[in-house]
Amino acid sequence: MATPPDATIEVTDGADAALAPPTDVADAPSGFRVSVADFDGPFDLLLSLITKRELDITEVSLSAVTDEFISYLRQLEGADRLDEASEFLVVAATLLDLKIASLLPQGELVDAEDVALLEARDLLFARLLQYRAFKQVSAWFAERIAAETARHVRSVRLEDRFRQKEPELRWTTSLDDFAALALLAFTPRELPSVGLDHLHAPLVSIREQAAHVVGLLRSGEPLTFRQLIAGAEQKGVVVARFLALLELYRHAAVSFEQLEPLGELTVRWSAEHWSDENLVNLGADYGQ
Amino acid sequence: MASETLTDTAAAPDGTDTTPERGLPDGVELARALEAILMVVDEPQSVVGLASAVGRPVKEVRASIAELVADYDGEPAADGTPRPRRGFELREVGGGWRIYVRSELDAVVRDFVHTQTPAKLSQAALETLAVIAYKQPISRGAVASIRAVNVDSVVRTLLGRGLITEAYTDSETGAIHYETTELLLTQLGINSLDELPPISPLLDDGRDGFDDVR
Amino acid sequence: MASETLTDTAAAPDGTDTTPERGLPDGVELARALEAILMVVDEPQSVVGLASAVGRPVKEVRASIAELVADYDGEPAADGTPRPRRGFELREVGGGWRIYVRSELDAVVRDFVHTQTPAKLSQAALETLAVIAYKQPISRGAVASIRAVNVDSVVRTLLGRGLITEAYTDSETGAIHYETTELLLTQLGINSLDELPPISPLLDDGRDGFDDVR
Repeated sequence: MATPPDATIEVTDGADAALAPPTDVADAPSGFRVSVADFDGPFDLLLSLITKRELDITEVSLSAVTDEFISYLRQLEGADRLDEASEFLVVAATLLDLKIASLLPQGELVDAEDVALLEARDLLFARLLQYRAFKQVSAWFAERIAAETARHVRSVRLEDRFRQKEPELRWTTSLDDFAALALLAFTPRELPSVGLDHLHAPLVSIREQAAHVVGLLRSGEPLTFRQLIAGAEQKGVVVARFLALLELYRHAAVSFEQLEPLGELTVRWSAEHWSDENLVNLGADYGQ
Repeated sequence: MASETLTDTAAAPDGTDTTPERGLPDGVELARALEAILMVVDEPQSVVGLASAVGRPVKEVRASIAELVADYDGEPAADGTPRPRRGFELREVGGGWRIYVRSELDAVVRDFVHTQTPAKLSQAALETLAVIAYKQPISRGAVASIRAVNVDSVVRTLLGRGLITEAYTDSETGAIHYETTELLLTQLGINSLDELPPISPLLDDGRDGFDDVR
Repeated sequence: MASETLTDTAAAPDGTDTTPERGLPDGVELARALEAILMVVDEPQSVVGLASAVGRPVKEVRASIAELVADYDGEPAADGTPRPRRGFELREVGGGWRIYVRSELDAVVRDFVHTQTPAKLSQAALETLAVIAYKQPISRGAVASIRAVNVDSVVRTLLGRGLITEAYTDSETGAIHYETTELLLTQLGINSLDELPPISPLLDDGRDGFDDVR
């Protein structure tokens, strides 16, 4: 495929960008504001400041941002705000990377290099900048698609006299194959997930980890996050278990208790009605 | 010169079209609006229908169509400007006007169609056909939403192949509903749709119109 | 005069087309054959494909297409003959040529065609699409790491809409790599990926997963 030529989007300053960002960061109509020790303003502005390196991300209390973000998510309703939420999620997930890194038990389980990598500030800047560039260029995609949707192309039924000149149809589908095709067509499309075992680090199913966590918590005794990840040998499993907890939290199946930032995280089973069928769709957002 | 507005420099029927035109954007020549419509419609269009679409008197539309016919046929314009005889023509068929390939060029187009059309149905076409077979009569939009892809061109192919046909048009929505034909039964080697193997929904996830799949 | 043969009285690019044409019936002007074919096509037609359909050199077909574009756009013919700016135009989109209603007339035509407008893509889908467009072929995991979120459901949407497709599966990791389709080009109204707006290398600090952004 062709390589797009280099360099015109000025990402370090949204106002000068060759492609205007979808919303001006200064007056983004977003309802979510971050208010922490060093910073008070819309979430997008936080991102913008970080990209300008005017604010050191490590000086922003991530737990405070996370708390605000989660409470903001709780208020979100309706499809209109889903986009907004997913946009926040992208940035929040990047910010959360560091929080997850600090949640990971220090010691033999975690590769020290990995933590160093996750903590590398510049890498975070790089990712935010990169994300920002794609976010900006996506506005161009939206505009072009909208403009092109309004166009009308000539696309008419072939005249009968030409129709008759088509090669005769070769039908090779048996009745059973036809029914199988119907079944295929009616089945919601799933992404193929073949060959994942070949991966150096096999993918971890959030759903499976959720099932594991549910099994541990359902008996009633609250457990700490540290206890929940005891015995997990791969970082991926730890992360998946953390995400599974967030998912369960979203379904109001668990509640969290953390007395101080970065303190021990206690998880309590809080589901009033729980059926294991709930697990089926769990992690669907992650395609697991 | 390439004028910015859609004025008809060579093909103005006469001087009458210089007044502002009702029902059309400013500066849009009636003939240009008509040829735009005729380029995208599938069915022959009556003069009356066209007239109401562009908000102009039937008489004017009729004159403009006659002028377009002459234009595409390569007759010189009223002012004597020569015009090419186009590869397409505007013909009145069954009480309506539609653009067709000029018959002298049939051979060229026939060869083109012959080499372009595969003898076998594509996977996409087969799946769309299967959806229609099991959920007929069904509109194109409903098929598209089940298949999660645009099926316009595939439906055209299936219509052309005689495997499906138009069952009826919903009087409220105007959506054409399609059903399968005897030809499909013949190809499948069955006598009636009842002989289609039952398919059970893999996932009864409450998707609209999914539970009534036979 | 209405000539019996399909000669191009007003719009002959120059005098060279008077020789008998290979691959076309006697007396059929190349431009007329091309416009006849363009009347029946369903997909964008590349110059190469058109050239093979009419049995003429690519270069000649390219010139003839350019002349048709100028013709429909209402530019005067080579000999100065004025031509109307047509209600339709010939556009190169998605890797080939097709007849479109001129954009000024989209509003006039809109009521006439009931095309089903697909639902708008979400911001998440647009961003994922942008990442794939610029970094193709790219695995889902690589997209996810740029967007810092899981993109599986969004990728599924894009696949379902036919905007991306599977390019290949890495034989070692088994990871499926995705690329964009011609349909994406069509929906963007561009003809090749080269027409995507350039995106800067941002901070070219050589960090993993970052230095290869183009």
